[in-house]
Amino acid sequence: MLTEIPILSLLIWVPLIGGFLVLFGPGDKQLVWSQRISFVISILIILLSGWLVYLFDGSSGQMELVEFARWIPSLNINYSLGVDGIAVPLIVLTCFINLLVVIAAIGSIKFRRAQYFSAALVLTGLMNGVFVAQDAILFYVFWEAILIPMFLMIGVWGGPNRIYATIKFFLFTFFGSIFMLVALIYMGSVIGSFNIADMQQMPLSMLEQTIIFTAFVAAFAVKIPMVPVHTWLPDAHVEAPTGGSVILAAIMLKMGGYGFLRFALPVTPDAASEYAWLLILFSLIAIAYIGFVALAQEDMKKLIAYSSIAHMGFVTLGIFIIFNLSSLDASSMALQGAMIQMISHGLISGAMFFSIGVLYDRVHSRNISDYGGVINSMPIFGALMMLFVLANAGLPGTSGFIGEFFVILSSFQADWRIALVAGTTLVLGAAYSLWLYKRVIFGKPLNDSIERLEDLNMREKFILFSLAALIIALGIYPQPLIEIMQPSLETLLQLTDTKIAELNIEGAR
Amino acid sequence: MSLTHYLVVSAILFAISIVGIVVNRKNVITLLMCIELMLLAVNTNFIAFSRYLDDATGQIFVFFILTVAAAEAAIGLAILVVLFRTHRNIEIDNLEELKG
Amino acid sequence: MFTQSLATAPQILNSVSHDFWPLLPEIFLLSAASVLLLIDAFSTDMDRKLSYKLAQFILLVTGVILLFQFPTSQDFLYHRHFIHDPLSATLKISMLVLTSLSLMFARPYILQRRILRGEYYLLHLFALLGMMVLVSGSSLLSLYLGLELMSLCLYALVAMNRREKLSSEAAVKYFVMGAIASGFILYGISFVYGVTSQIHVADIAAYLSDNEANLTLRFALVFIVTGLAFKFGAVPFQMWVPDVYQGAPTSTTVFLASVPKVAAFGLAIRVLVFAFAGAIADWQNLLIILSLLSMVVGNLVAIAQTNIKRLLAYSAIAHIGYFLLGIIAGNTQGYSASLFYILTYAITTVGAFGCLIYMAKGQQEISLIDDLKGLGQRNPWAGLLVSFLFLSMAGLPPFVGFWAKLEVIKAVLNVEGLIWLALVAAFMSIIGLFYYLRVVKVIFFDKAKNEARIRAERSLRLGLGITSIAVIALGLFPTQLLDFCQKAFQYI
Amino acid sequence: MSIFGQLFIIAFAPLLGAIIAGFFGKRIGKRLTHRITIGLVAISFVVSLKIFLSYFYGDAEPFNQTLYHWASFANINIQIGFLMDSLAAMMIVVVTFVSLMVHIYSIGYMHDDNGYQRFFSYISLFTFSMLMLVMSNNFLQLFFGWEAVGVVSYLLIGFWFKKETAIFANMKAFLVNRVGDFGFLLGIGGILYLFGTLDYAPVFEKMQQAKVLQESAQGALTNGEIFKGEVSALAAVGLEKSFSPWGGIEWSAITFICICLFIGAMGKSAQVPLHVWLPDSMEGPTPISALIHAATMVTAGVFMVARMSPLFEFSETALAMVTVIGATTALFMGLVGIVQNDIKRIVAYSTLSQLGYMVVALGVSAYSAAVFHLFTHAFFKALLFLAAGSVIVAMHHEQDLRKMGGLRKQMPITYWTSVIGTLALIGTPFFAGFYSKDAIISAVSQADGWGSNYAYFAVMAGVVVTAMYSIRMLLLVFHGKPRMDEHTASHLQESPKVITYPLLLLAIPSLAIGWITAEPMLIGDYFSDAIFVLKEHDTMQHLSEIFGNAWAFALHGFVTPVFWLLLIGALTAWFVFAYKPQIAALSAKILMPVRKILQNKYYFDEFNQKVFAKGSVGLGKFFWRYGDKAIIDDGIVNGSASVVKRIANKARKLQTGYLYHYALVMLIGVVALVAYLFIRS
Amino acid sequence: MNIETLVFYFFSAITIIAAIGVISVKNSVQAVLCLVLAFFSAAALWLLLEAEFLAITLVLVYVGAVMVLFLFVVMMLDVDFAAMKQGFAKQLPLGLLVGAGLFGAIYWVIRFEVFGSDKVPEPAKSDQGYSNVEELGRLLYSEYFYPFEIAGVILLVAIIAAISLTFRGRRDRKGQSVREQHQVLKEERLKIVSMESEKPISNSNVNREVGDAS
Repeated sequence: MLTEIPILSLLIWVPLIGGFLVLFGPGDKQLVWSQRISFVISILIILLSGWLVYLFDGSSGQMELVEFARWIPSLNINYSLGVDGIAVPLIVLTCFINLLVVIAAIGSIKFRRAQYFSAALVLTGLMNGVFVAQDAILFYVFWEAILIPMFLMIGVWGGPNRIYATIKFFLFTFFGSIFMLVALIYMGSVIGSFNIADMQQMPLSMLEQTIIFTAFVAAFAVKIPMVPVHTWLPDAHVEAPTGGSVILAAIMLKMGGYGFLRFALPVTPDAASEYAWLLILFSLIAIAYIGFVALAQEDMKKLIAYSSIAHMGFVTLGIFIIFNLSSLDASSMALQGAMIQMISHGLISGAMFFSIGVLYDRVHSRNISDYGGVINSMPIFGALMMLFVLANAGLPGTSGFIGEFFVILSSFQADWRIALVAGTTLVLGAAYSLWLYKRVIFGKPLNDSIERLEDLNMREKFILFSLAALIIALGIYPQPLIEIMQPSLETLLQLTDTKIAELNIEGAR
Repeated sequence: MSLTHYLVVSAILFAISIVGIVVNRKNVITLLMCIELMLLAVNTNFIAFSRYLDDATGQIFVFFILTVAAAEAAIGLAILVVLFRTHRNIEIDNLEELKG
Repeated sequence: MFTQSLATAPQILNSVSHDFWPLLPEIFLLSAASVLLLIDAFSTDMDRKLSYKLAQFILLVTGVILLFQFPTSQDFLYHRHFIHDPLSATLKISMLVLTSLSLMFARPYILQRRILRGEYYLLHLFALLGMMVLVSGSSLLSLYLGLELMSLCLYALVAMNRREKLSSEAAVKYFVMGAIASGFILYGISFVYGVTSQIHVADIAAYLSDNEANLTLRFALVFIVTGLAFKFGAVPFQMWVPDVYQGAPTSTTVFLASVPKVAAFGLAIRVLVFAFAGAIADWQNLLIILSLLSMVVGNLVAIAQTNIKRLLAYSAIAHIGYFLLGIIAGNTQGYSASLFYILTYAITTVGAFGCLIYMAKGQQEISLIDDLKGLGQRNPWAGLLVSFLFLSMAGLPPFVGFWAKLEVIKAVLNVEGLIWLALVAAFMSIIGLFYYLRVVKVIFFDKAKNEARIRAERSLRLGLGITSIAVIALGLFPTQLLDFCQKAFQYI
Repeated sequence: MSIFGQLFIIAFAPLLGAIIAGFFGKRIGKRLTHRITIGLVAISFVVSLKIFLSYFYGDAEPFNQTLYHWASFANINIQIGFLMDSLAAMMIVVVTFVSLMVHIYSIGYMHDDNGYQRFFSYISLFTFSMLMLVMSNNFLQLFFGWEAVGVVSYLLIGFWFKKETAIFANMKAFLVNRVGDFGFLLGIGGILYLFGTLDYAPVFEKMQQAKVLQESAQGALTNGEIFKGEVSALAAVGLEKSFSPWGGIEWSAITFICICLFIGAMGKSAQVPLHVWLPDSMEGPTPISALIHAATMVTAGVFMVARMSPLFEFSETALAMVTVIGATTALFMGLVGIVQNDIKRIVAYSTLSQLGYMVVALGVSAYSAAVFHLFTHAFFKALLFLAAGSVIVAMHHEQDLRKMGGLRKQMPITYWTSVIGTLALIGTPFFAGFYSKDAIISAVSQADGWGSNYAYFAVMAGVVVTAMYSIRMLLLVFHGKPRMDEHTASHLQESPKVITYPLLLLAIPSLAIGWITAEPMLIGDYFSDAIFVLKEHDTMQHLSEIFGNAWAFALHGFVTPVFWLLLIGALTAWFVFAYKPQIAALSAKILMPVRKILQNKYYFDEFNQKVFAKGSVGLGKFFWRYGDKAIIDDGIVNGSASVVKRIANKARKLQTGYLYHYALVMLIGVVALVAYLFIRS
Repeated sequence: MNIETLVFYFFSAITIIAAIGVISVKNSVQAVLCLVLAFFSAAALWLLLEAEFLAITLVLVYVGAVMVLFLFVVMMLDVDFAAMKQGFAKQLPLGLLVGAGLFGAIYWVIRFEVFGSDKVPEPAKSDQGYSNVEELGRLLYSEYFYPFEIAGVILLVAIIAAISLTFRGRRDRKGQSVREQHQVLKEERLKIVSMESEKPISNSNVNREVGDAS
């Protein structure tokens, strides 16, 4: 009986409606009301996501828990939801991060707090929507709608240069996705359906594929973000409030990777394989070039933002390297690597941004040079931050390692030189992470105020410890996650392969 | 006389009215008159066609155009009066506060 | 002389027995407006509260009548000067609703200014009547008359704020340009008549189905399209738009920017589709140029604006570019997409201009974008709703503007060889987004100069609420409106 | 208890200790903390010893079992598990024993430190990591342990995080190690590429097949068979893949993998040029210098190469590289040791040099000699470090040799244990170091691979150098006149028991372990289940011919040139530094340029600092400023925005406000449309 | 050349010359008179085309009413025509160019090959008993009753609009509106104007705000 309940819809609509409920607090008690409501809803959706994992079978690699309702019959656009092994972990991550963001906001957001909660919850609902939508237009609606609360979040609660940052963020992402919209509409009007599964089965000529693939790349590459369309990210991250940065880094970037897997590979596999070299090239540039750029940063958030770009380079590398791989093993490993990298980066970058938020709340500066010797007054924080920094540098035993490991290993199967360049992250990642740590945490206390910093409070401890636990747990035992994803990834690979094969047969004819 | 003769006359009138609108920087009244000229050209066209097609519709159309033109002139002049009251002149060159 | 017409005269006279039921909305509107004119003339109430209420009531009744006689077929009536079909009814209902909304915004606005109250409402009603005639005109004559009726009222409405310099300047510009445009249309019509000897759209269509569109006819078409483009405000016939939008009293702008666009759509369909379906390739090409230029110029110049009304005006020009995409597609799907676009745009733009009235304090008007500063702070809900309007214009989901854009892009993608136009449209919407975002930015992120909460009339709040909630509601559930728009074209 | 259970205890007992100490240390207090951690490490040691003995005497079979599946999908199955064989058994006993000693020693050494509990947590964690490394049965876990020890080393070097030099050194250590790991990871990638698995067993099995083929081929070679060397044998088992890094150069996959793996080993085992972190790592507390930077972690590279001997055996190129690098490290790092004045740094350079010896041994396929040297070295080098620590404590954290002298009277235990350690280090017959070092030298002398002549020279010269710096240190610290200030001198006393006991306990194996274990380990078949040598590489053959037994071998040691070299070195040191210190000053003047180079450690640090550190930050800044900011942001993004704005402002001017212009535009529009129509038709 | 041709050319020439006069004379009164002349001669042309009713209507309604209205307004507005700028000559080339282009385009579609007498022959002259007025009247009240009604509304609107725009009766005077008084804001009552102390208010100052706004 319980399985009858539309859990995917709940995952979208509970936070969305909750987000609006938060705003309707009774006048004088609005703050308390908003805190309570948003906390309750956050817990609720975590339970829902746990339940989702429970209900999810995942062995078939097909969409499960499918929901379907006619939405716009005249355009054949439907409210159609479903999850596979690729989406489930991302949803869980989203719900989890949401709770942390809400908790963190209680302490660090000083004004318009109800609205902030509202934005966070709405974002969560929309992001869940992106991951469960099985209709291309529904997907797009969620995809674009996300920009609005994020825009407000950065613009209202952001730093001094927030307006430039938020508009840049908005325009960049819109720039990418509008062309995707054209591509989706094109496909939808050719096959008369916007169902993603139908699009994946759709036969497309090479020219069409190339154009559509370009559109997809424009959308997803901006989101993920890939070099050279990455420059919105450092700005947005730097200016966003902690929660905004966390959501941005932990989940919104993943939407790009998710898009590649859901659309670019299965819909336009030939174009993808044709241009995979280009994307691999850009991924490698992201890894190496951005690694150096991160090294030069003086702003903590910017540094982490750049490191995010470099880490996302592994996601795109993992995704597009599969076209140079011949065996299922290697391709699975590459995709697993990409997916795990996404999840893990969600945790690690989230943790990093929370950590910086912790510092920022106390010192009100993001400049590395304003810190030094924090560990003297904040030992627990220092220890946790050490873990996050190391995880960021891809230390085995933390989740940050697995994705990079898999991607490097599988790209070695394609060409060892790719692995060579990708491997530079081992050095560069460690360099910028540890140098950051050295300058901020280690050393003698820089000044009196640093010496008097208070260590983590309960809220912060909860956030950082739970992230740390997940990072380590995933690093030590990723198999459960891998098991959830593997059938879906195999389905994806098959779909991609068969389509390539079909076109070749047609071409041969 | 062929139809073309009449059409050419009306075309010349039409062109003159257009030239008048484009080159005129004096006052708005001239503009209104140019518009009247333009309508005259149109009407001549209609009547010429009506005659050569042996069909009354054209003349009916002209009848209505004349009616509308009268109404238009009335409103145009009323606006002109309003303009004069606010600007104390009716120079076209002065109508440039709205731009960009 | 006139042997042909004389020969048919007895038959004509015999068929005079008409059913006036389809014309009832217009008849009612006209009579009621005339009655209102009388009542108004003898009213002593400075505020003309009664006139306003009666005007809204008239609209309501007209709407009810329209709903009752919603046609299920396509009939050419009254010697085929009038067409009674779902499209006309659809457009009329939409225009009624939009007019009613505009009046909600107009009332508080004119109350605070020395604008003649009663006549102001009356002119709205007459303009509406003109538009109703226009959208169900089925001969070039009735179309022309409807157009003129509408235009004359609009000229007057623009000039209604008689003390205002800008207002009269705008009126002169609007009038002169409008008169030139109708001169062009007439000149075009004269050639159409000269070539086909017909003025009924059906007859022209019949002529075109038998004959190739010759050069003269195409030439005439250019003139007619020019006139249409002028009414829409498509580039390069858009010059009046920003000036008039800015100079006109804001309440007039609300009306001017929304309802006539819908009517012009009706005109375009009647002329291009009903009459010139045979010359589709020709007007398609013309419209492609217009659409392209409108999107580019509208969006580009809007960026440079600091005046909010001008910004909206340029954005209107850009929107016309998108809107034309649907007509360019040249099929019912495209037309209904365009209809959907223009309806949703009209609703949105009513709200957007209405927000300026909402923000205005006494006689101080909102003119600069910066004047919107802190709306989100002073009244968060209003800020949010207004932002929705602007984001909807930018075509972002989940607002209705998204579906509009989706529809027209879909329509144009279905046309062979026009993918590039869809891509241009997509690209220009990025530029468009930039200035809409700037407005939202001002509303939400900038500090208010004056932190007082905004006091606003109930009708304003109502109007703003209706439009912005419609923008969301239609964004989430566009099906009904989409179907509504599609049904309008079921007999074409 | 099953072997698996025992292994489990060995590995996870220290982890438990680390967790307890780390999370609850503050709450349970210092005493309980060290008791728990020491207890747990002791348990681990005892079990290790049991297992070692079962291999040493009991001839136990290799044991390989999966703990859990870390990641398995498609046909890939990556697991966490334990492989126990003679090599691992030896390693765990070394690790747990030294670790235990260091734990105990730290009670005294770290007594007053604020981070007492943290320290114990770290060293227990280190023990765990190192055990995971050595007991791994697959490359993933190897890499995990590899990195984990690196991290703990990082944490421990920077243990005194207020000290700028310490936190610089630890970052340097980690980063340099990361360069090695980079190679290591590529090597693992190559393994997966070549073998399709990350487990040892299938890899070694395949190599075993290749070995059999190879050896049979050599038999067949005389009969004119087509097998030609290793490549054909590899081809026979399907491992003939090759890479072409650039141009026409082709590397066989095995060579590539071995080189990559060895780069990893270079990082961890501090081989030139990735050695730079080790001397700096002396910024950490001395016990960890003993544990990590002398006895265990730094030998991980040696261990790994020995473990991978089946692979290395099939790559002459890689072996040659190993030889040359090892030889260079052995000689040149030893030379630097001579001019150092910091007591810990001398030991550190000595460690570098000894690691070089081990690596040379690896390079000449004398894996057992290398591992045996690792084994003996662990004891005496840990002893030396701990002794140095004892001295440092006594000297109130003064590490400069020039301020010491004559300590033997006040610190007899430290002195005598140091003497034992030093004698073992320089390879005095009967001491532990003798057996291992002589075995290496003998193996190198037998080698005929590329670079082996150079290696032979280096190891022989290294003997002199080793003797020189060792004796010099011993003399300067414990003999001669005291050179410290009054205050220090008056407080000089022997260290407490928790410090001296470990010294004594370490002195015993330094003295005797070689004598006991040399025979089975060097010439016996102790390592036969783990180490794999091709017949033509069997450089240990000669040793087994001359070895006889441990006693005889030691006696034989007195008559080899090695011993004379050793004597020369020792006497020179005595003569120069103790008997006639003027000569030292004189020679310093004469050999100024050399000395300067040595004192600056061949300018490696300067080079790295300027080129790599500054260079990459500079490059980063350059990329950021010109790539991200100038080209992408200001150029493309903001540039296009401003172009659009400029166009917009221009276009805006077209709206002049004049009616006649409006009409004109409209008219032009009409004319243009008409013209367009005419042109089209 | 028959008389008809002569008449055509004569009146055509007058019409065109008068039209040119409309756009070129300086004085608006003269321009209106030129326009009247143009209408007269055009009416003559219409007579040639046998549109007697419309020709008469043009003279009666247009010349008699509309043009008089024009004159009336011209006089009433008391415009200082002498002061008006005369940019005529400067703009003329451009205007002529565009006008010529437009005319060229139009001529291309109406040229003799298209509408010449060989293509569209002149229909026979109508009979003696034919009444143009009757014919049009019949059509207007039958076939065109619907447009006719609308035309009526248009005239009504014109009346309303013209009156409400120009009307300056009592309603525009200051009466008391309680509502307005209640609504008045401080800003409306009190306007603080920052003025420079010496310079008289120049046009640019007044326009500044608008200039900024645009």
